[in-house]
Amino acid sequence: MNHLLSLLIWLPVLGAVPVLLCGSNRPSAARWVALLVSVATFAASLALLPGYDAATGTMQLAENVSWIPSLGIHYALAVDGISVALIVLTSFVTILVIVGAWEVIQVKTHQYMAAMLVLEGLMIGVFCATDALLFYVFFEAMLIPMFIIIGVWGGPRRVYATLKFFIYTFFGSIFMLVGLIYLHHKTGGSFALADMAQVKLSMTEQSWLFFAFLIAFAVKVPMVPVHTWLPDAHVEAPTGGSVVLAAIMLKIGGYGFLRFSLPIVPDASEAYAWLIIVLSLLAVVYIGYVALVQGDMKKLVAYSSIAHMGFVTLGIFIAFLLVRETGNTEAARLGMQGAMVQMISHGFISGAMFTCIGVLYDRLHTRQIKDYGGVINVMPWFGLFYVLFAMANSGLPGTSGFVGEFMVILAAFSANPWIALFAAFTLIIGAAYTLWMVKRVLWGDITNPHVAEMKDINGREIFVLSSFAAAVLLFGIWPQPLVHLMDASVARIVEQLALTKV
Amino acid sequence: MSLSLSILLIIALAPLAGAVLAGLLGRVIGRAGSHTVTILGVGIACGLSMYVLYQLVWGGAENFNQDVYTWFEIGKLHVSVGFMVDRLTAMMMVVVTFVSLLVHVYTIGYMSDDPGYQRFFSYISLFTFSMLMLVMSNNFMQLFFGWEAVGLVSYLLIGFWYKRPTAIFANMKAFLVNRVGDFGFLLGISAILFFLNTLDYQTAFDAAPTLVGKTLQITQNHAWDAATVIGILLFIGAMGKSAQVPLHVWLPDSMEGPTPISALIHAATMVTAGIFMVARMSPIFELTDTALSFIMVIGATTALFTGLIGIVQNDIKRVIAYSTLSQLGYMTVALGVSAYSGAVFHLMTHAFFKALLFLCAGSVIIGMHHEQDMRYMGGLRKYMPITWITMWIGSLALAGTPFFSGFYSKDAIIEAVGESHRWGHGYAYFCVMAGVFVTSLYSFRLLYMTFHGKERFRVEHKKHGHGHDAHHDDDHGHHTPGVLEHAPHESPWVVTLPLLLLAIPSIAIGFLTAGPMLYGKWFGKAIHVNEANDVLAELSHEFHSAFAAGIHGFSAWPFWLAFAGFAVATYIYLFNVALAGKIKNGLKPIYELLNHKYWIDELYFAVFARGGVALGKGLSKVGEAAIIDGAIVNGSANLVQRIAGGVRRVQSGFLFHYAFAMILGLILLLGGFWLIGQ
Amino acid sequence: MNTDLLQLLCFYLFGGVAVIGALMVITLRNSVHAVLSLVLTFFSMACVWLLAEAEFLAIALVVVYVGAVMVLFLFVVMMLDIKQEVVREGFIRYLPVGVVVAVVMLVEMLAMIGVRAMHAHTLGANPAGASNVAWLGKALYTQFLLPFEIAALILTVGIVAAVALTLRQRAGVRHQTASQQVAVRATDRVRVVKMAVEQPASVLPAPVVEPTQENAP
Amino acid sequence: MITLSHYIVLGAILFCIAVAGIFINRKNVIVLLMAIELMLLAVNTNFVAFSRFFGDVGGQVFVFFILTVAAAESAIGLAILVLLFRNRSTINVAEIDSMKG
Amino acid sequence: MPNVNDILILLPEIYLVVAACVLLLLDAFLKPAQKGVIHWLGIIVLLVAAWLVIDGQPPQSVTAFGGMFIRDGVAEILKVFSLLVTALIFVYARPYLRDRAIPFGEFYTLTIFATVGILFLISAGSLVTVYLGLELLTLSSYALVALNRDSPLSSEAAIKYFVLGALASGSLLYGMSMVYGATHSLDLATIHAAVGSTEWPQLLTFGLIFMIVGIGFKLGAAPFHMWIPDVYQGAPTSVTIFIGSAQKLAAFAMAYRLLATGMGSVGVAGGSEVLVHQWQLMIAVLAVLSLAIGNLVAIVQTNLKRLLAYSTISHMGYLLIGLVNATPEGYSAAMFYAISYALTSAAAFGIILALARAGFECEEIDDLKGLNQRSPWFAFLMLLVMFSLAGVPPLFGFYGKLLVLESAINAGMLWLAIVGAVAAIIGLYYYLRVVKVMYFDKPTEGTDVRPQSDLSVRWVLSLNALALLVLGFTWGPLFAWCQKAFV
Repeated sequence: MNHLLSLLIWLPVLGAVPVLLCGSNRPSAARWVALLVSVATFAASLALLPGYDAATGTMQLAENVSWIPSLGIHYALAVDGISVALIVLTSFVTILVIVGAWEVIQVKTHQYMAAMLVLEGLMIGVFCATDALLFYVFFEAMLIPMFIIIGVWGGPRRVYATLKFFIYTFFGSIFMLVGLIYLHHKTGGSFALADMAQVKLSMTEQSWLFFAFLIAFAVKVPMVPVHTWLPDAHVEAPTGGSVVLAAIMLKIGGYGFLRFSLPIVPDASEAYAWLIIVLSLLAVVYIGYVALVQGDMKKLVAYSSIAHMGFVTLGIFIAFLLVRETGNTEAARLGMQGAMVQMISHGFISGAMFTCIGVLYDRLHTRQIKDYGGVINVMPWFGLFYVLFAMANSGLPGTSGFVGEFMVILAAFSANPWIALFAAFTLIIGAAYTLWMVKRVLWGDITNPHVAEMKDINGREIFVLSSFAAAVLLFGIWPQPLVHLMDASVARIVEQLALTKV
Repeated sequence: MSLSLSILLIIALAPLAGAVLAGLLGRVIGRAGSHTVTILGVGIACGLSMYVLYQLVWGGAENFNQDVYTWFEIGKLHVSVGFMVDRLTAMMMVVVTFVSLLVHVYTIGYMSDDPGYQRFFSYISLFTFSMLMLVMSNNFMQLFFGWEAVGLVSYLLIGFWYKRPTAIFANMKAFLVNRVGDFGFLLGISAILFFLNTLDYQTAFDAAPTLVGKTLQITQNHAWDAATVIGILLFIGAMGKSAQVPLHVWLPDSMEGPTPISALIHAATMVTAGIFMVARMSPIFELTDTALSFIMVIGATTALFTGLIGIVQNDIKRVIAYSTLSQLGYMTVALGVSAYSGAVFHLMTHAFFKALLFLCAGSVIIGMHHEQDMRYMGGLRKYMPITWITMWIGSLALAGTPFFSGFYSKDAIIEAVGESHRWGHGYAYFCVMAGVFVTSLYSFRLLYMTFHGKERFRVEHKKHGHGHDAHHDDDHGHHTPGVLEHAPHESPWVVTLPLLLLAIPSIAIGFLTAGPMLYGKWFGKAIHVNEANDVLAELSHEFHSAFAAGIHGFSAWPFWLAFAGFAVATYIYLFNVALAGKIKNGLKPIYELLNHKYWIDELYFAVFARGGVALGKGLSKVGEAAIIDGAIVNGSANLVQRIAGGVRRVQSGFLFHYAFAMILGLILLLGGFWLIGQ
Repeated sequence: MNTDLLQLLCFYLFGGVAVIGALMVITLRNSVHAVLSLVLTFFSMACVWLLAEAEFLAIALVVVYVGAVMVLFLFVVMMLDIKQEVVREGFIRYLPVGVVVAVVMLVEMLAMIGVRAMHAHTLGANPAGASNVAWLGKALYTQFLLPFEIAALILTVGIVAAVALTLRQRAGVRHQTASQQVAVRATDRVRVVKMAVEQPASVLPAPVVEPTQENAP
Repeated sequence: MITLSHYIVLGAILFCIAVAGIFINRKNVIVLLMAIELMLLAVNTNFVAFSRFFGDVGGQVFVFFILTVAAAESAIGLAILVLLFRNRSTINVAEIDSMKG
Repeated sequence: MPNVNDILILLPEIYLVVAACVLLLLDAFLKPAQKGVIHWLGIIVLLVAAWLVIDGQPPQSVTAFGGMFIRDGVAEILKVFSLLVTALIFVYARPYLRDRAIPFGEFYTLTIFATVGILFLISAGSLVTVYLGLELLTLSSYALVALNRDSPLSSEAAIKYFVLGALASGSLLYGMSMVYGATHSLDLATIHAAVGSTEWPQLLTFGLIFMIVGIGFKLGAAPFHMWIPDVYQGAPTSVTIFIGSAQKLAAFAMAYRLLATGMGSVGVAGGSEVLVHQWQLMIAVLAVLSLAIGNLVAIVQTNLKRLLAYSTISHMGYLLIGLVNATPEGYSAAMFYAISYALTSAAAFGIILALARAGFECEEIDDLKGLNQRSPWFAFLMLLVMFSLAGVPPLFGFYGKLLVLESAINAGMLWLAIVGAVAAIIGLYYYLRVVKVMYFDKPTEGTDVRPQSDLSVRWVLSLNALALLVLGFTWGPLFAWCQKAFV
């Protein structure tokens, strides 16, 4: 049996122990150990790529150990293409977060690094778990390190933000737990996702289960109107926290829809697809306008994350309209693939955006847009990256930000031109809020004397930003490797959509 | 004989390599290094493009259509990056690389004292790459990539002098307005995928006839013709990029960028991408009269009404900018009457003479030490003879003087409109005819105000116009507005050489190519016109030779309209300068209307910019803060707190209350089960 | 006179007295009176039990409760100096509530008990036979041996607890601790302090407060 | 003729009086203790009656134990009472509310 | 008639009683300086008793003294954990007792007597043994609560506990008398056999309601919970921890014996279906009220002990959800919950004890401010405890919730599961507040909260709290054990 997935989960989690043992007196040791662990994890995650056969799209590299036999709970791990992509994203971003925090986190460095590593392991666990309860355990456990990260190293309103974050998310997931237990009951004592996908459910059951899942994942994604934790959490979180939050944690919501809502309650998902679609479009348009007027850069990017994640949910759920109403599986695959690509790409872009803001914050200790202006004059290299990521954020072709949105809009048109119309509105509003921010921060003459004293990015920051940039450009210019990785898996999911359970 | 992929790759990538080198290593390789690598890159591209054109036209090469690599593949949908090169493409490649090359050379002189020298070269090379990707694409995805990439570079270049508030406002405006067009464009691509299941040009064009009869269900009982929907959506993209009314507002503002950019991007190449695109999509547009009518009306409106604004402008670059708008309108009209070849032909001629005009204007600006207001010029002809002459050439071409290149293209368009029977053709015909007069009027006004008459640059003026093409960090920063400390001078050779090189095609290209390109089915299959719509074929019966056409031109209406414009301009701006002021005062409302560009900018700003921000603030305050966070999130938390506070008071600390609670519980249980038992 | 009727009369008499006594317990102003009322109630109930031929328990009730527990109560009442006026405040105000609740509860209880069905059960032959004590005693030492032992344990706990709680070391009272006395050293008692021959009056140091038992924290 | 119901009703009445005594009493704690004794008396009466009427010895034995426990309970209760009085100089129920909420 | 075999079955209890008496005597004769030995002896006594319980466990359920005493799987598990938890308490309590001059010997002996009461209650096979075991436990507890003799709060708590406890036990007895009247028996097994054929089913319901008051009181379920906050706060923390952990196991046992053994379960032959439904309904009502009141009022607490008291109430609500199921599955879930709660709350109070020192009680939430800076390890332990209480996986507390929710859903009471879920959200808030104070707030000037330096406390406490994490992964065997007990 292959234990690669277990290794990926537990290596960082257990790696946190030596980091903690470094203690507060030896921060640089903690940094190096943490970096070592994260690099090792990344290397291990790269081993997934040759190990995973992308042609079939099945769940592979499975590990299955009975955990609680009497309840049918298994320590069951397996990955398909989507998971692999997300896992690699996770381990990649974690390295950058650790490097990014190198000099920035000066207090309790060891705790910060350890929390990040634990978080990484748990997030990878979420992407691997094929047992619903195991998934839930990882899903919830993840909150603890994040809670600490925001609360300890966050900004002035960190306590409010982190409590809001935790309670919001918990609020969502607890209903999912009830739903999972109900399914456990229905399957006759199995928590395996595969079994849950098989079990017959009446429409009423599906409906409430759908909403149970919806709350859990909608909060995580986040979808309007349960999104307000995100701007607060982002604003108050330290840079690394924001990066992880935006780059990976939000993806878990979309991933959850894919793993739970679609296969387990397909008929209810179809029946309520319109709701999700409306909410997704609302995320694009409504949130776009809200983002436009934010004075805080992080808040702005946080709102833009919500808007971008709207494409993820949109892509996933228009697939229902396409498959069930028009039988257009090709377009459904396109839409869902678009959602997946959007998840990965948003991981890079939002991570990069938050890193950029972190770079500015480290120098001027403010995130207010009005405090900046003319940054390009003193930080030209930074400006290069900032513009690149801003463009990626507004979906410029050639950057990965374009690919997913492009696919989703294409597919949405096939479902209903009106959906595509509202979705495509992001081209305008997305560019508007991003570029307006760029204009006020980067361009112009220096008005704040403190800006004039800012130093351009150092080698460490260049490393982090150029890593992000490489990823953003690579998948913008050539998304095929990514698409190929996930394509067969997406096709399988789309096939499942057609099967009714009633 | 066929074209090889490697040549095309070199064409596309050589400018990119130059851009990357100059951009990332600019400091290392220095100024000279930067302009050398970029010029080398573009030069290679230009030379090879010419070779490609030669092969296609004379070498007997077949059209090229091949994928380079798979962009993504999902099920049956295969999206690639690839090249499609036929005569249309090849012509565009030559125009793009040639103008670009000249602009590169010109820039050496124009930007010589700018600290962003390397950056600038990097940008324009990047632009060349983007534009080549756009025109060479063999599929819609790549087209959109190039489409947006040129938009990005345009954004960067308009805001090149990023310290200037007007520049960074203009670049954002340009990007956003373009995005509005792209919005439609992307939906158009979506529609193509929906109806034709492909993003590949050739496949799509082959399948285009199947669109006939297909409809798109828009509402419950409303269905639109598929081709019309596609056509209009795609054209919305073209409206953005080619600055058609009402999305034209960004182009005049884009003059905030350095002048070479105005020549290259905002006159010769990028803004014509929309025209190219529609011509490229002719197999689809040919299926829909409705969309073509729409295109024609929009184009006609643009042609006339933006030209009118040009008359009242004082900034030398803005006049040319409005002229560009107007000419783009002409091209669009040509598209609207199915005279795609005419549009593309005008695109080409326009590229040369408009680039020439802009570069001349740039030369003037250099000579005037970065003064752009024509009211402070006059009489420059003796200081800047080469610029003066070449600008005259450009203006004559623009005005449509027979035998000049502009004549052939514009005349063909006007006549094609006359031949057309499409809905709205009357309006279009009026507009293009009137436009001829207007064009001539503002062209010669510009010439007279700049090069002739009194020398006004030595007079101290109290007020000073905006729109200085001042350099980022120039040494002229201290000069008093309107007063030149040094006399104007002719520009260096790197500036004048491109002028001369552009003057040649401005004069001759029309004469040489009008026959085959316009009437000779030169483009072959690249442009598809239904026989019923083929107005140029109608005209071709009357066309015998370019020379004959030129002679015939003198007796046609357009020439006399243009001459009228010339006469009026000459009278007012050369002989009776005071009259201009009188007319201005006499026709105050009209002047104001034109001077404020029909208040469209103000309207947009109020509705979209202010309105958007106000809407955002409102949503932010009401939706986010008050309703979701305030009422629902914190509200429920507060509610819980309040209930908790209430319940807490039951725990009074008194023993008898505790006992009472227990007994109450007992009594209620008893009562409940008693009732259940009954 | 019919014995049944006599029994019934006795029952009503003793029962009535017990109820009245009980009411007095919870209403009387004076605690001593309340205790005495409780004694009355116990006596009456003992009689009622006797009517049910539970002789041993009736006696035990009188002996244990009246003889021991109630005396204990009286002791405590006497021992604690309680102000009678204060403790009666507000009594009348809450009485109606109490009466209502009690009556409601009683009605519910009686309704659920099903008094009518129980009416059918009349006193039959005494299962204990002649000796109630033997009957009980035998059960106690055979069938109920374990509970009996536990009850013993409970009494032990009662003793331990009562002692543990009420035993106290008064703060003011000095008592000998032999081990401390033996372990004492001279230096703890006497300290020889070197002082200057003359001391300026102005720089008198503040008196050092030695820690004592009273002011120790 | 004395029936079972007589005893049970009597027990119920005593129980209710005891219960009422506990919560309407806002005077001293001793009365509370006495009310508890009353309550136990009611229970005992029930047991005695059931035991007698159904001829099962268990009920009466149970009463025996209840009496025993009640004695121990009183002892502890009174000890606590004494302690309370020592600490607070009052046994007024209405004054003992330093912990609440 | 009792015989030797009966004695053997009771061996752990007998041993414990003897040991308690020995300790009592020892205490009387030891000099103050030597009394520390009682502490170690007490721990050893308890551990030996636990060993005796496991070692002498008969393969099948057996009874002694004519059914008065049951020794079955349930008894084994509950006894082992009560003894272990009590041993933990002894470890944690020592420095606290020492610093406050609380009578040392009395604390240990009374606690052991109370533990004996717990053991009897757990094994009770008859209404008499239930009652006597309960009284042995509660009488000792009354005394323990009042043990801090000079504290007004302590005696106030004791008097409240006493009066309400007596009221509850009076009610329980009244209910028992009615059940006795309806079934003519005190033996739980016999009662179970008779409830189906009684001539007065309504009398049974009536008696059941009164017994529920007693059960609810012991568990601390609303609305019979009023004593909990005051007693938790007023009692010496070393006693609170006992009431808050080991006694919950006893309360569960009492509920299980009276309701399941006595009144019957779903799908078990004999018994009365109507009656089972009735007690299920009553328990469900209590569960909902407990969840609501416990969680709501906990939000507004500022005192840590009070907060934990309200948290107990809500946890008892979850435990009751498990009971509602009225099947072996539900019982095992509830028992698992009780065990997990006992372990977690022992650790929670243990930390409070460890942070207290002479003259300082560390029971306000604000006292924990900035604990992460002063003692990261203890802050981490408290974090584990709080998240376990809140039911956040992968900590132990989560699985208890999982199981009880599962049993509610299996019983077809989805609504109850949803109530449980909503309550968990509200509950989360106040646990997070504690974590927040420890990790995010700056320490208050002037206070210096540092953990006890006592090594045994540190180690055992660390083990206890880390067990919550470790058991989060390895709870399977424990749960299997619980399940086996009810088969």
